[in-house]
Amino acid sequence: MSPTDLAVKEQQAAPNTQRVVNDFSIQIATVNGSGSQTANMVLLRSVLLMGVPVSGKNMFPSNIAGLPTWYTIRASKRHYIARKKEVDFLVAMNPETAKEDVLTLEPGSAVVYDEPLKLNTLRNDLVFYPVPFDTLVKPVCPDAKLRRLVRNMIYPGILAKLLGIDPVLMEKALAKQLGKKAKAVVLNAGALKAGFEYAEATFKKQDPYFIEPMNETAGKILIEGNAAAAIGCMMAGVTVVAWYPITPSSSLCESLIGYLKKYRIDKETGKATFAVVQAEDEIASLGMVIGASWAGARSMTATAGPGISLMGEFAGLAYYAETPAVIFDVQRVGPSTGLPTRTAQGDLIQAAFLSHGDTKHIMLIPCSVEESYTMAMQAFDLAEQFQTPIFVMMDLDLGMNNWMSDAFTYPTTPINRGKMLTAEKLKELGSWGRYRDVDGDGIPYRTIPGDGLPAYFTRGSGHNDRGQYSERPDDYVENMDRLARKFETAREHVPAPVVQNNPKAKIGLIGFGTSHFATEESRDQLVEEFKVETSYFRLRAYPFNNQLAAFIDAHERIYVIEQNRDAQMRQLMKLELTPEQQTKLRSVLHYNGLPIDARSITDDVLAQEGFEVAKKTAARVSAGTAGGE
Amino acid sequence: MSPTDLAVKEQQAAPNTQRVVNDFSIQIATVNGSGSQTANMVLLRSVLLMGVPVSGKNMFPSNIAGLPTWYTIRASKRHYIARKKEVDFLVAMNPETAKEDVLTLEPGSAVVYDEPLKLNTLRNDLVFYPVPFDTLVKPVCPDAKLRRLVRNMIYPGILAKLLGIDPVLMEKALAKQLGKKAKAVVLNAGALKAGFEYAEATFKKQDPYFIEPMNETAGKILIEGNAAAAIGCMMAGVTVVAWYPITPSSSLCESLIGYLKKYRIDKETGKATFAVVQAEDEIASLGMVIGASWAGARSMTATAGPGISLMGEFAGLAYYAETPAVIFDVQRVGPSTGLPTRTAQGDLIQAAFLSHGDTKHIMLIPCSVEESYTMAMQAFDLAEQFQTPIFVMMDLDLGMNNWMSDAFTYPTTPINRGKMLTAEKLKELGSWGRYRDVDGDGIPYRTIPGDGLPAYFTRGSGHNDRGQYSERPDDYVENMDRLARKFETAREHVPAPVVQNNPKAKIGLIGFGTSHFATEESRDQLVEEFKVETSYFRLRAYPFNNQLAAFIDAHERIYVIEQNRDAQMRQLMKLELTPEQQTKLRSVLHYNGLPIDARSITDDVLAQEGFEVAKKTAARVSAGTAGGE
Amino acid sequence: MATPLKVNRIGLEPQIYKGGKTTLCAGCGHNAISERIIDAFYEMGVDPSQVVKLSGIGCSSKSPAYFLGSSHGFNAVHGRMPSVGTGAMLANKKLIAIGISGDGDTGAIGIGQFVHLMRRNLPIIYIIEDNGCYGLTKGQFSPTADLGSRLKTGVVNDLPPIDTCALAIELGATFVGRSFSGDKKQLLSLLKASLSHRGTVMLDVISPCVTFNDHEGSTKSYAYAKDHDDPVEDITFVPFFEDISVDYAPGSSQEVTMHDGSKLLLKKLEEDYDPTDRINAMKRLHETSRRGEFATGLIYIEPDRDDFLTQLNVVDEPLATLPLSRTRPGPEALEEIMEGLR
Amino acid sequence: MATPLKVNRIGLEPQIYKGGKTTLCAGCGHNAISERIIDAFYEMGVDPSQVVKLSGIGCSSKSPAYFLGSSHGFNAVHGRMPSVGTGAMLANKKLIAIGISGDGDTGAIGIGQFVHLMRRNLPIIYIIEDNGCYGLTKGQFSPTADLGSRLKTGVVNDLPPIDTCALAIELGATFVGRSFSGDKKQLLSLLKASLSHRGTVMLDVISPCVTFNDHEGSTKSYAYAKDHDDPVEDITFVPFFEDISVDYAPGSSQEVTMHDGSKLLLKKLEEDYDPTDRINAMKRLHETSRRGEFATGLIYIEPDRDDFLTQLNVVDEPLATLPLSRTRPGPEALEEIMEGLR
Ligand SMILES: Cc1ncc(C[n+]2csc(CCOP(=O)(O)OP(=O)(O)O)c2C)c(N)n1
Ligand SMILES: Cc1ncc(C[n+]2csc(CCOP(=O)(O)OP(=O)(O)O)c2C)c(N)n1
Ligand code: SF4
Ligand code: SF4
Ligand SMILES: [Mg+2]
Ligand SMILES: [Mg+2]
Repeated sequence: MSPTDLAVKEQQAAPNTQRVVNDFSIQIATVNGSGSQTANMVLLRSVLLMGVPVSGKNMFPSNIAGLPTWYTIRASKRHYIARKKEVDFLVAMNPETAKEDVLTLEPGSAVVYDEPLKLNTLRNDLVFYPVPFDTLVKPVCPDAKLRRLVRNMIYPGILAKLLGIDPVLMEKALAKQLGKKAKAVVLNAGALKAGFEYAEATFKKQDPYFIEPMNETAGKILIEGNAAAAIGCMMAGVTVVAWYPITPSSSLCESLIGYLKKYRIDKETGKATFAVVQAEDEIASLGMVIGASWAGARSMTATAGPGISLMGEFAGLAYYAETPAVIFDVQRVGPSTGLPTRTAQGDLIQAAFLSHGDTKHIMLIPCSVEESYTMAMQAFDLAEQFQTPIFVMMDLDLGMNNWMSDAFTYPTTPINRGKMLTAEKLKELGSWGRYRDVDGDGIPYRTIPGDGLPAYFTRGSGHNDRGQYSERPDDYVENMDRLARKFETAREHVPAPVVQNNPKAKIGLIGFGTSHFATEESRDQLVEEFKVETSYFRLRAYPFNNQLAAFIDAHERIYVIEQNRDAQMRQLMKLELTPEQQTKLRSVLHYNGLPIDARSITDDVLAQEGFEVAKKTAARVSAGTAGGE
Repeated sequence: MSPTDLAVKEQQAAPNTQRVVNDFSIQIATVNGSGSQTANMVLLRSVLLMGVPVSGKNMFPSNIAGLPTWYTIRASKRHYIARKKEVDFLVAMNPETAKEDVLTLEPGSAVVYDEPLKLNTLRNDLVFYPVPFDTLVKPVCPDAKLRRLVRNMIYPGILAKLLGIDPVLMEKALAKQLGKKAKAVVLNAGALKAGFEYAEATFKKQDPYFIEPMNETAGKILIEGNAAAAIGCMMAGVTVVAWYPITPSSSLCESLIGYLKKYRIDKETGKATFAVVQAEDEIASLGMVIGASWAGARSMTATAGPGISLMGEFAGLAYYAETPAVIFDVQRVGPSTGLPTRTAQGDLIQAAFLSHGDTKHIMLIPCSVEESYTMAMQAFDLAEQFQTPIFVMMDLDLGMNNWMSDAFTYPTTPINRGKMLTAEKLKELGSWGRYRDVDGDGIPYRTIPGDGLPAYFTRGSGHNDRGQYSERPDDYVENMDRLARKFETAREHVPAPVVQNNPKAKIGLIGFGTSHFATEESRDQLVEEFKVETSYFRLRAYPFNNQLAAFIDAHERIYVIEQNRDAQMRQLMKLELTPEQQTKLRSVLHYNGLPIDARSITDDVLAQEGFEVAKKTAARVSAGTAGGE
Repeated sequence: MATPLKVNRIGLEPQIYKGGKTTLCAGCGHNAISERIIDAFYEMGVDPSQVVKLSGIGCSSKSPAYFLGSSHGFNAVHGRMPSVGTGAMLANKKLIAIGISGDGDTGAIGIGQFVHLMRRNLPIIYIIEDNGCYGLTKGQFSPTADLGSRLKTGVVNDLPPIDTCALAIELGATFVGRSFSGDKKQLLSLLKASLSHRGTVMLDVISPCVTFNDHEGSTKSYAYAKDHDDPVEDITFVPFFEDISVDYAPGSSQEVTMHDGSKLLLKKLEEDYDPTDRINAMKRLHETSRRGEFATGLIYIEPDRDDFLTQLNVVDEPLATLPLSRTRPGPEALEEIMEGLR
Repeated sequence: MATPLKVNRIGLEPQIYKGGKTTLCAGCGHNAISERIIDAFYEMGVDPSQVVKLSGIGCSSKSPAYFLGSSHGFNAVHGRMPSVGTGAMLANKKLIAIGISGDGDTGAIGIGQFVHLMRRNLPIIYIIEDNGCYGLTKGQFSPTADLGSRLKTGVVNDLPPIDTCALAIELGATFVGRSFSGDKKQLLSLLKASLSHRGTVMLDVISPCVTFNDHEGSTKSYAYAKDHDDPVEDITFVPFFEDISVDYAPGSSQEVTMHDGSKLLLKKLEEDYDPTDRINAMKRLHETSRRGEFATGLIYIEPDRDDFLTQLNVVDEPLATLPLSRTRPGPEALEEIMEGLR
């Protein structure tokens, strides 16, 4: 079956006569800095409150105001929360992009637009709903200065009516969004109402899209991955945070600051059980984290690719001097400054081998907001257990988009501070050497300044197992071999993969991070539309454990799904797999800066499986052409 | 045949009765900062002047004065210039290490030592020559302040007599070494003479080691790789140099400065045709190189691992904005500060993938001083042809040790400045886009400021083929795919490997950089001592070209010889080879900070070939135990 | 100031000096500075093909795309523009370099390169578009934020600000000024004078961020800047190609002759001020900031110290385009070197 | 200065304050500084188990291995000691931090972190062992090399030096001094006073490199330092635990009371000098260096500005060892957050 057939099929499946319920995507095209963000969040949450699984993706430019932004809201009764490539319902508010936005729509889609744009003249295979926003906003918002912002709260009202979203729930969503700002609530509620009533009075429903109440979202939360990770850091007992602002990681530290101020101030003294420093740059950030960890604090920083590239020297010091450090890399599109507001998984190799000499690092790779929360906690434990930097590899899609999730559960275990020397242990050991491997796992015992236990001299230069300066070849080799041993030990301690073995499957998919949700959806497409059965192996950390080899052995062909150009994870695998295993590896690569979607994976896999579908590149470029996609 | 047998055999091969001519190594153990460097150079050059192939290796500490240093001089009628592990003739001047130095000698070795050290009591299977240096130096050097230095010029005199080096040639070597410093020449000549005469009067030759005249070094030069590279840079027409001092790369820029001041000052004006800046750090160094290259200069920097780790962000900018840059990485032992005065090949992976995002770099890997010279020139051409950074991967052994070599030949070709747009070309193209691939090789045309041709805006952020800012997915993907194409083009333009296919060989050795000379010697050992035939593939650049696969296919087992822990080059190969090819790969790793030697390779290969020899680790640690080795 | 004529002294129209459409916020101080730069280069008749525009990363650093569209530009990485600019000038000493940075780009990650740029007296016009915050990353405090300045979020800055002018003077910059994006006349005079100076020009221009730092309580807002601007003198710049003679009552003003023969006429205001006196320049800066004000105008000038390229004694032609005949020594040179190694 | 007794006020012997055998050149100024540090910590009775020694890379940065052998030390990477030291102090505010750097480590690669350390007034004693060159890499000029200073190779420095003291004062350090490794008395007094100061102490100590920069023509040689040292006052330090009362003729001296109650008695020399006057401190530094001399002694002090940890308002106990009960909020907190997200 070819994708053209497929396209046709889809279309027939949704002729304007037949209702499409809780399974479509809405795209709102606006200008950034126009306050549309609030309107979009209200729309998003109102769908959630309707009990319908929902997700939102923000495609915004790398400037502060005045450039095109697209926000996509996807309602999915089947709980698909990955990006959906096709837009079913467009809200066109931005004159600059309106034309291209409309022209790239699938036939049968619906368009709410700002009347003066006259978009209805562009095509006749779409449903158009023109709205005179400027006229509507005047009575609602007497204060002309505020209109620009309030204006955008009209379209949620319009959509509430057209899609059948309960206006009461939408007002509830609005209240939630604006919190205490009473005046703002009144103003915007007015705008919602105006929109709703205008639609009621003016439009006859012609499109097939409906939101109908479900009971699928009880207790669910909406949260960005960065905020989720921040909560994890706080629960891990982080005490020292050093950071330097950079998109898309800034909001991780900024939300952390918010939580810490709220929950980590000593009642009695009013003093902080944490220290957060906005450092002068990323080099200083990591330096502070290393100094703090060395002195016994649980310490972290968060950055993006450019920051990682600056941290090379310090990362090598932490590896070799064996100080803990937690580093969040919220990945964006590189190389260099690249596309700062687009998503990618392109820093894997750089992080894994960050710094010169024989340096290697541990990476954790959360796929969801929930894992952002749990892995943040694990990262601090692992950093202290292994006395080495832990890189938590998130990405912009995960970190800055709003994800629906179950509420997070409170940690049931205490934290693990690793091998801290104690007076008892010292007595038991008799003598202590900072870099001595007494347990055979490559992990030595450490002391911290002020603990009254034996002090040692920490250095990035050659040292023996007592931490003394040494240029002796034997000391160097023994220490390096121990470090390699320590890295081996890590394999079985990092988060294990999540494996879904499908006995009927010849094909195995390997995904990680935010590719997860698109992958799950793609698996459904593959089996439902093409009877292609797949197993699924979700990687959660580097170095890999032995389950990877087992999974590959159990399948004929393996597709490694990544959001980068160079198949970086597959390359890391090649370094460890047997040749037989490697022959099975194929790549599904998506790297245009937009979150990966199920259809792109499906098409790519099908093409490589020999199904008659358009070339991969074609697919990629098509994913490309609409800047507004 | 086991290495123990072997050891025995060697010993028998050299019983005290039988002369060992022009095939042994001398180790001089002194304290750094004691002027022994001059004495060692005089000894080294005098052997060269005897017509005997020779090489010298300096094992020095990472401080300025007062710590143990070992200098090894190897005479080899068979032109072996790699390090020889075993010491045949020891000159023990350093009380601190004398004992261990003597205890680690093979039976039958000879020892010249400072009488007060009474080393002769330590063993009875060595030949001892005690020398009262302090008594000898007094008459020679009335000025007490100078004695500490002059004292060391006595041992070359002693050795001249004991080994049969023509004292006249040694004086010639001295003159060469001290150049115009007449007073110093007289003083030191006196010391040489005193040593020679003392030995003549005192010692009866008991050891088997002799230097006899040969005619193997006519026209040969002695030079450090850093100086050789510097000459290459000057001949390449380098115009802007920005650097920051770091061992072992400093002497590259420092000798370059010397050459430029001598040969690149305009006769008429007395002004410089170059600019050299000692920058504030490595980040600034590369920034200046990028700015200069962007503006059309041939620009370079030189550094070591820690500097490379700091250059990550700028390296990514140069890759993505496509500015030329030549970066010499004179590798030392990492991670972190590591062993700054020891050698390694440990920065390969870091350099190949330096920076976040999908960044890749070209590496050139010279094995000799001659290639340091030629590849320096190639680096500038390639940097401009491919408009990308070129990393020249040298190491401390190559850069800072003195190597015997044929004289360098003058470049026969003009320089290649790559695709610089010209008025004609512009007319021919009609329109020009800075990042447009008009030739299908992924390489665009560039203009430079001030050339009067169309200007463009250079940026590390997303851009289309005209260099305009773009966040469009399609622009991004097209540009990234072109960059990948450009990298593919590079494969056939970087220096090709040097291959010695041996039809009788089932085994292939792959070596690169300074492992070359030890590898060649090991091949002789393998065939002569064990009848093990080998072919040899010497890598000279990354990315690899198709000859690599061909070589591997032609052999049953491949040994990749590297001076790092993690088999970094083998890992880079794995990324490109077919699984079948990979199954053939094995590693020979040497990473104790000392230059790799033939015997270590031979033993390691034999062990893996199933010969009955000591375990690899054992071998490694043995290479390790003698700090003085 | 003479309002732009149809064409300038080298026969180019104003249009040529314009750049791409700005993507900065409406009302951003940075846009006003871009306009002044366009005016200055037009009025001074600078050949755009010989200009290089450099910047780091930030809203401010985006602005070189919005002026002098026919000149080469390099939007480098965050805080590292000084090194890239240095390289460019080493490659081609004939170029006229203008670098645009922000207070974060310069004061935070870039302070190291800034320090060393100032020391070298490289011929470059270095402009800090100073809004006391990180605009592009949504308004966090930068190191030039004043003690006690307040963010919209209520957070108060409790670290002392870096006074980039005092720093530049301390480190050896030879032309140091401060201005305000809203002061057209003063800023334009300083910019035109900059084009006549041979050496490092450092201009700190208060340039309010209307989106994140223009509120009550900010000390980098338009309102605050207007009220606390304390000019050290009244500047009139007379380019070498115009012979207007301005005369003041004797003693009431000071005349400084620039590298290219242009003149700066500095009319004294209430307090006497001599911008060639380094120590007092620092003193004035400190005293003014103590009062919570900021001194503007030409703070310090040393018209004739050798610039970096003169110190390096490089040939007069651009190194970038020297023929091989001048950059590759002959065979005899190589032979001489080889002989020395035998 | 009282010569060391058998044990100090906390009952420890001098031996405990010693370090490993130096691997620096015989006669290196750095060794003399290490000795003064040993004396100061012994005499002040500082508990070595609460001290952290920090450094970057360089001969100078090696020296922490040669004093206070029973304290933790961290020889970090080149030029980045300030950030590592900041982290350590954030983790445990009870620690006493002493950082050793070189003029290259601080002035070149490390100037950025230096600038920001000074701004924060972190409690740390930051010492620059200043020899005007890169000793460990064999003597290249550093950014503190004076104009016209000559290397053994004959190369002359033509860049203006960075005056780290002026810079530190400009940036907000609260205790800034300069001394000479050869001036035992002055250096020891400054070091002991440093231990009584709460905030950033920046001491630039001229420390000749006998191997690469102690020759005629160097302005950082022993000879030059001896001849051009210009003390701003005569210092007597009286620790809080000794109640010696020194009295001078009224007006002939100034008394400064330190954070811990110790006293600094500053006897005036020919010229009046008030180390609490920031602007004049800068002025004095500039004037002295203009004369080719360098002012030594306590250049500037601000005894009671809040230090960084106070500003951050962290709890009194070390953050490093807070129990989980105080660093992990309870389930109700998480539930509250979750509710907010529904
Ligand atoms: C290495 C690196 N770190 C962080 C960032 C994120 N970043 C972009 S602009 C900016 C600060 C800009 O502030 P400023 O220089 O004052 O410019 P403004 O936007 O205020 O004009 C930061 C931190 C980056 N691009 N690169
Ligand atoms: C990133 C990095 N660059 C360069 C070096 C080489 N290096 C070691 S010490 C040093 C300079 C030391 O000078 P200074 O700080 O003045 O110390 P001194 O030896 O003079 O006491 C340099 C450049 C390094 N270790 N790391
Ligand atoms: S955010 Fe601030 S600095 Fe950036 S463009 Fe807008 S107003 Fe200007
Ligand atoms: S080289 Fe100079 S700085 Fe280094 S130890 Fe020797 S004398 Fe001291
Ligand atoms: Mg700013
Ligand atoms: Mg120094």
